[in-house]
Amino acid sequence: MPFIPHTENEIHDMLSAIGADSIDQLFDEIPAHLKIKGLDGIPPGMTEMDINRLMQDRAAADGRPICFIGAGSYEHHIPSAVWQIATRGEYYTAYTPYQAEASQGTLQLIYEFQSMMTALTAMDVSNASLYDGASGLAEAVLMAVRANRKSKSRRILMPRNLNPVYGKVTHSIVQHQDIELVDVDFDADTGKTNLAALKPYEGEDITALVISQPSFFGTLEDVDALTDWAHANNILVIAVVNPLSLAVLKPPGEWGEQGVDIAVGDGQPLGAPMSSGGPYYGFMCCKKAHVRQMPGRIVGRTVDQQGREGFVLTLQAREQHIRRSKATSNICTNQGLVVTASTIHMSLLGANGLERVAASCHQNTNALVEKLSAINGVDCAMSGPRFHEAVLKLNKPVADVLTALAEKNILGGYDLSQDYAELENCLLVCATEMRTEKDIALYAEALEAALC
Amino acid sequence: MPFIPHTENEIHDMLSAIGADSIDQLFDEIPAHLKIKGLDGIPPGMTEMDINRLMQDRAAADGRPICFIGAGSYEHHIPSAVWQIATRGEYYTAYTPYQAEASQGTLQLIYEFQSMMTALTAMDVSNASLYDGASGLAEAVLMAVRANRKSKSRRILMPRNLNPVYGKVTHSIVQHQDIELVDVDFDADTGKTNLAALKPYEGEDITALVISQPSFFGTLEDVDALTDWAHANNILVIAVVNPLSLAVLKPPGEWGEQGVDIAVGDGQPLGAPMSSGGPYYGFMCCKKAHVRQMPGRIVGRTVDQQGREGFVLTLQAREQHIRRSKATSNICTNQGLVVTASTIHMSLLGANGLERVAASCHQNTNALVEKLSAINGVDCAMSGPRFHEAVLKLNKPVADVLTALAEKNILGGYDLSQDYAELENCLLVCATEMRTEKDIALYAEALEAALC
Amino acid sequence: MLIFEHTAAGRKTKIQAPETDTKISDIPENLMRKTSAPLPEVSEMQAVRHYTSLSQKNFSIDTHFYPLGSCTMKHNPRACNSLAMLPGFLARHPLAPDTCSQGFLACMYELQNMLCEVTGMAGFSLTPMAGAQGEFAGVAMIRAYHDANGDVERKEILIPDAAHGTNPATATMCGYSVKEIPTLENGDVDVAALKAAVGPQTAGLMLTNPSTLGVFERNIEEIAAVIHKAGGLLYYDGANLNAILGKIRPGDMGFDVIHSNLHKTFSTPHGGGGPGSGAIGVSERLKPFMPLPVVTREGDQYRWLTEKDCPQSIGRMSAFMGNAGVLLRAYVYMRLLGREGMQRVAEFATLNANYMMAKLKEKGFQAAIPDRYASHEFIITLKKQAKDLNVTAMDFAKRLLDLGYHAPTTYFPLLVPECLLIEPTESEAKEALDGFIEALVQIQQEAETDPDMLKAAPYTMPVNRLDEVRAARQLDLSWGSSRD
Amino acid sequence: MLIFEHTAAGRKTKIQAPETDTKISDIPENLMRKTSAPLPEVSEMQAVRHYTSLSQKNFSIDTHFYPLGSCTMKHNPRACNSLAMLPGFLARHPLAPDTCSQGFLACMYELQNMLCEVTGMAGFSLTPMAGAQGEFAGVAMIRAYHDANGDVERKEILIPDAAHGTNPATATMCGYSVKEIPTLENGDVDVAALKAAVGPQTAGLMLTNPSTLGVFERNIEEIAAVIHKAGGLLYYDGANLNAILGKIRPGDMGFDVIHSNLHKTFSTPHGGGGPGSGAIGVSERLKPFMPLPVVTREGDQYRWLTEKDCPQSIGRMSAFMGNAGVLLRAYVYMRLLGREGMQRVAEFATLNANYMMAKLKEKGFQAAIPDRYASHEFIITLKKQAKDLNVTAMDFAKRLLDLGYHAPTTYFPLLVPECLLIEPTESEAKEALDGFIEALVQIQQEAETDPDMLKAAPYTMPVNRLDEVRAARQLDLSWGSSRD
Ligand SMILES: Cc1ncc(COP(=O)(O)O)c(C=O)c1O
Ligand SMILES: Cc1ncc(COP(=O)(O)O)c(C=O)c1O
Repeated sequence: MPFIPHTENEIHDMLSAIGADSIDQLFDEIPAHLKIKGLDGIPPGMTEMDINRLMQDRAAADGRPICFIGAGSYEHHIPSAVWQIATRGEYYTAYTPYQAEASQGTLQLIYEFQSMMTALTAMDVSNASLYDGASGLAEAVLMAVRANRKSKSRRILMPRNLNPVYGKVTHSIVQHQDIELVDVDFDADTGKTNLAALKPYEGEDITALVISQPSFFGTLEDVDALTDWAHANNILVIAVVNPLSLAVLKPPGEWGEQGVDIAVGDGQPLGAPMSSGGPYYGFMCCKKAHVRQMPGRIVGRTVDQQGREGFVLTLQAREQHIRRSKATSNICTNQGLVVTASTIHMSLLGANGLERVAASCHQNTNALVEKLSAINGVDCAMSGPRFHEAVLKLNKPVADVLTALAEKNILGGYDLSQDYAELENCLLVCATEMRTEKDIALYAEALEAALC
Repeated sequence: MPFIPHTENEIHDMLSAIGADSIDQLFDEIPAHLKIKGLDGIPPGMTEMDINRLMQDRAAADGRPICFIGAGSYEHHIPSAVWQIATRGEYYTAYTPYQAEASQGTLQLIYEFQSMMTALTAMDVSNASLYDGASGLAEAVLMAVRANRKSKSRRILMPRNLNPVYGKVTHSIVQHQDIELVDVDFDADTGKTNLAALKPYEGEDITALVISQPSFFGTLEDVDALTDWAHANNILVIAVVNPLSLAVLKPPGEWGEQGVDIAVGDGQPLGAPMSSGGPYYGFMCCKKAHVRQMPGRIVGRTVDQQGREGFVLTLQAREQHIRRSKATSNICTNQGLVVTASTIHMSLLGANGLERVAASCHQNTNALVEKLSAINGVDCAMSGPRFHEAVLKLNKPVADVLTALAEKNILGGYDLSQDYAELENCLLVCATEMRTEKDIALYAEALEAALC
Repeated sequence: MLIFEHTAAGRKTKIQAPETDTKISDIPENLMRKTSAPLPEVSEMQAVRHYTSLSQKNFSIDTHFYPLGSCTMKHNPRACNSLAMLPGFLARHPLAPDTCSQGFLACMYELQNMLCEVTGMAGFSLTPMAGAQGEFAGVAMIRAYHDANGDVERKEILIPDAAHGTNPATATMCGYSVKEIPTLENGDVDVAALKAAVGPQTAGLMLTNPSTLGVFERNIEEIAAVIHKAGGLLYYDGANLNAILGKIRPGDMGFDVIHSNLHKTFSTPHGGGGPGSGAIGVSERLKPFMPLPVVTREGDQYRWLTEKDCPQSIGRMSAFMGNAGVLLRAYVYMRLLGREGMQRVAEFATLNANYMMAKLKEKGFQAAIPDRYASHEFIITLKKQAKDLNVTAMDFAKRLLDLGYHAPTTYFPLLVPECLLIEPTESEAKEALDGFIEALVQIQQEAETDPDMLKAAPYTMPVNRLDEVRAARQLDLSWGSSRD
Repeated sequence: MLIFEHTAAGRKTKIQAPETDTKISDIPENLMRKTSAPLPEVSEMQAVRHYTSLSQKNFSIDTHFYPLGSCTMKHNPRACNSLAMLPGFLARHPLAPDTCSQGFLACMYELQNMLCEVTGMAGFSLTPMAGAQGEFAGVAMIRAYHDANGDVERKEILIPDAAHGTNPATATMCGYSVKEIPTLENGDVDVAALKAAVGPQTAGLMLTNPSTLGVFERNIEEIAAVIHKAGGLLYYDGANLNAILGKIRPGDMGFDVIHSNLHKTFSTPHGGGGPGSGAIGVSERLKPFMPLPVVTREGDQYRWLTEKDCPQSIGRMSAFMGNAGVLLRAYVYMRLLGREGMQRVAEFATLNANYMMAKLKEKGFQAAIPDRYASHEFIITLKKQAKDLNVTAMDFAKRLLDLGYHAPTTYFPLLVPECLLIEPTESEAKEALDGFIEALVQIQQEAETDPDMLKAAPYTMPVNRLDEVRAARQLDLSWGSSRD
């Protein structure tokens, strides 16, 4: 009996302690006609040896293409120590730290994580994580609606240069609460959200403005101007940021005169493998004034009866298990293990390490763009500053090109025409620090072949 | 500075505490003309990301051929839990448990290991490990010379059906101590050591007889008769055994009337991956009477000042750090981590699990032999009972056939003609529990092709 | 000591990042960071030592019996971890084309099907990233269904008072108001009250069965009929399927939608608070509304279904497809167990719970629902101890830590005073259950002889009881803030 | 509790073995086992919990400062472990043909070359499985060399009295008698005594430099000349190269043969007692005698050298090629460090040792060799404390455990009374060294004020001082034996 330790003798003794004749008797309250005999549709059990073979074959079947896709998930180097430690049983198999005294390991680690996220974002406080960046933005929108007491409109300005799936997820999650998500256009030449596009909302009742830095196109927004514009109009600012970029880019806590109100993003670039899309984690930081509107768990430092430092879950009155239908969110389980890994990751890289990773990604993408845009039929689609991702315009539909590249074991990027009618033949590319000169040369060669 | 935590400030402070001007000054006693400037022949350092790529490429370069070689190293299933736990920092980065109070984890584990080995071998005591099976046999020979007070000859009977490299290693190690290793022939039809071959030594002064069960050919010895013959002639018996086989075969402690005196073997089949030949571990068990002649570390159970159970290294007066030139062996570091893994492995499999693994290997090899010997030009070379390995006779030199098979991604076995002139065209094969029907069919197909 | 306190300014660990110059010259100064982020600067060894030592301050399944009710702290087979972390799976970009993803998609497809089979539902989507998100998707589908039928006046969700907090919180997020339904003494839903509450405003009912009181809802068919007759839909909070696996299926009971916490029943690890998976199953009529993406099979090829295929979908819950790594772990677990193994889960989880309840009753403890068999969990109420000895459930819980046992869930469900919700799971051996029972007996004796001692427990943990009030009042939420 | 005590008869964990029938019918009964081996029968969770909890009872580098002299307990980078355990390496059969082994052989070949470079030797064999086996191979080569020259009367090996126990034990195993050479107060070998001892019977000298006293042997050139002039060979016990890496090379000092403990200098883990690697390097004249196998490169192909290529080899030390997994770890470590990194090892190991020595002297502790710079390690002698306060080095060692530090090596080398041999290694930060120094100062104060307390230390470990005499007298070496 895999994973079940009972012996025949023990089963016998236990049943007689219960006073039941059989295990089946314990299920006597289930109406007989609803009881099933078994689960014929499930295959029989396997040994670990057999499942090893099956999974190894399947993992191998998907190959190891050279990846130039970013678009929200990035192939970064992760130190070996990160997951070796994160998967230690004491982290891996613990529950949410409800019994603080028996969970100081996880609690202190989360406190350190919160400290690292506030360090990166230059914000006052951080929570212990949300599911991912996209759902994190949805929570930020809901939070902004609670936090902006001055606004009644529940209207949120959403730039179109935001990762489109972040917009979709936000819509799915906030739509039932009378919240209106308003598209804001980007400048076709630069990919940026211009103040001109915001002009129509000046003086209007707007709850929050979302700013994505970098944008989905990799282009950089004038974050100071946008933030100041919003605050001047009593609009809260929600920053959506790539946390790795914050090693080198101005942190949202310093945008404009006052910094943003809420900063969210996906923690994947900080120690989570791409792994088909998850588990990653969403992080959320905010100004101290808004902390009681935050969703999710928060750890605080305190003292015990003897005055020793210790850590606890705090401000729980915001949460569903206390507040139920009045909670700030329904979130309960979050992404603890990935946060654990990420905290170790950040401590191993340090600020300097993250700066070098960011710079290296940026330089590799620049090199890639230079190399590819030298090819006939390829142009750089957007001008102006960008960070570690870029848009190229091809002389052909992107989908066909990507298929041709995949046959050569290259994942060439993300087809922007899927989401943006105006970006016909536009391809979003990214070369992280993991891409070598050789990788880039292979890409250039394959692209040249695919285009002619 | 990878792995070196010092900051410039700290270096400065430390040097001034020492009263030195520079780190270089600390090396002032090295004669100037011997001092080197650097290590130009060593490549510059790499980042972890770069070494990852290098090693992944190299590991991948060697492919994953389907393995039908045994010959002392066997591809067995190892539960995931085994190495995940063994590589926990507390096991992986601890030293030999000299400070018992701070090493109870490792010490108790070794005590449990010793208990498992005595359970498998039915011997009285076990040590904490030697390097591997081959060097373990050398140590057993030296130990027998010390233990057999009745014998002066230092002559050891070594059956030729023993793994030939075990003979070579034993020779390398014992040759300087006036020990004579005497070959004993095997029966050509059965691969067994017959009593007839021992006849000439009856009544002679012989120190020990080595018995390999199974033999290198997979064939099974009449262990009871051989053991009794030796004891009747005042000869100690050293058993060389595959520990996995002991799940189903008679344990050396029960061979003949009294059981053997020393049992050794290689622990690889109990949780160590093949990994190019090591690290494995040698195990050694013996009768209680001989324990003070044992080489290597031994853990004992005792009590602390409060009467609590605890574990310590014991009988250390045998060892080099106490006895120096009079020690039972020079061994110091042994194979602790592999022993750790192996102990976990045995606890996960249990007796029943090991029995099923052994039976499955045995049945797979039988199936393989049946399938291959049906091919034209292939015969079963030895008759009689065997365990999980077998000798086939081909109609061609084995070396060429193995090359042809390797090109089809199959490691076809071990070429016995390398070591045995009389076994021309003979091939030693093994199919562990990891080999599927499909693997076996592929082999048969490829062999048929190679032979015609 | 915090990792930040091991920092020494100027320490550089050059091994983990490329040796690039950190200079970026093509981004304007005003968009750049001015000073480095104040992250720790430690060596690899310092980080390894710090986080290894910290881990030892946790209780976990791998080290302790952890009978936390409603959380299903069962063994997490180590193979699930190593196979989900095979390099091929870890390196797969979520947007890799289907042609380079057949191995992964095959696992997801089979997982969907196995979940349909164990729950009796018609379709499954794997995208929700925890139970609460699964609930959200489920209730959003209920709403989408009513909307699609033009049935827009249904504004209320009914929820028994024993429900998990996520249920009412979810209903609110979906724009519903919540009406609580009381529970009877015997643990069943008060059907009379339910009938009174139901009406044309009823969008649906969220029910956990077996309930968090640890008993099977005997009137389930009647309840289903009442709701369905009123035009509402039935939501099954399947966070804990451990009690019914292979015994009874929510689909057969008449439920329209169910989420399953794969991090409970299907043994993906809790990781100190996640990641989880709240995969969501639907009956035929809700299929068009499932959240995306979902894997389908065409011929011998697998592919993702998207908005184009499913125009009525409630949309996406995550940037990609949910917690893929968690799903792979659940897949491996289900394949290891197979059909017989799954049924055994329910049998032995139930056996263990009933054995503990019987033994504790024998030792004088009071079960919340003493006359019925428990499901996979059961409740002890210490209200007598609280009254007579002034010793609370919390005191018992803290003292258990000293004796080497994680505490059961305390003070949930809210309707049982001074309660301990105990869930042993099927993977615990009798010896562990007996040890825990003895520990409770010892604490009961201590409560009688030395109640003050219990008030200050635990004694053997890294800290004793922490000042939670101070934590909430004098907020210290990050290293930076405390230095200000 | 032992794992055996968690056993319940009849428990079966069917997941880890094929579902074969255990019946084997083609082997005669008299060769078969009659009853199952009395191994533990536990569930995966029980095993995981048991061995996870046990591990927490160990001090280790990953959890504690571990300044064990002569053992080089430096950080073991985690990348070395994960890369040596890549599936491709683990699955390689040792007898796989060279054509399927080029990736692995390339690593071994480059490792041989890098070891030649750092030691200044002409050839390296990787096969010895620990330092002691490397010593054996080395001394056996010395013997083979003399034998090959017909020089068969050399029957003695000279060894300074500070040497590690493996040196004399090895000489004996190689059939030599041992003559000890005294060490002077200042830590140098007594060259006069050496000259008196050397003669036509001298096969060679085994020397550690820097010696286990933690100082560099200043007369090394004279010593080399003395031995070589007498026709003997020079053996370098290179267990600890940490002090000289990139500074001076044994080959340049005139040594003929050296072993290097890769599990010390090159950071492969000690694993609670191994596995190690005692790779062995030789000068040109000993090359023909190297133990097998050795990797060579021909064109762009690598292959193993065997007896056919090297007829004078001393033969094989292991069934295959030594501890391959350990060698891969050392290879990765050396590539990570590179040439500059290796030199830094010596520099910072030496800086750390000298800093600690200077600080401890300042605090009133007595260094064994106070007037010279230490190498990578140094010795404190507590003979004054023993005499004045009746507190021994062992008492200090045990009390250190309570304060969170592993004890240094005690009572070795034998010639310094009440000694602590302290080796901090380069990977420890100043904060760790300072903490350790403070702990020693605290213990010194305790020794002065409450010496009896120290006698019973440690207090915070799972056990306090264990009865070693009883362990050796009432032998209890296995679970089975104690049940008899
Ligand atoms: C009954 C019940 N419903 C819902 C949930 C919420 O699940 P999650 O924590 O995965 O969001 C839980 C788990 O805490 C639960 O026990
Ligand atoms: C100086 C010295 N020589 C030899 C050895 C023996 O090495 P090993 O333990 O690897 O056999 C050691 C290590 O203990 C040592 O420190």
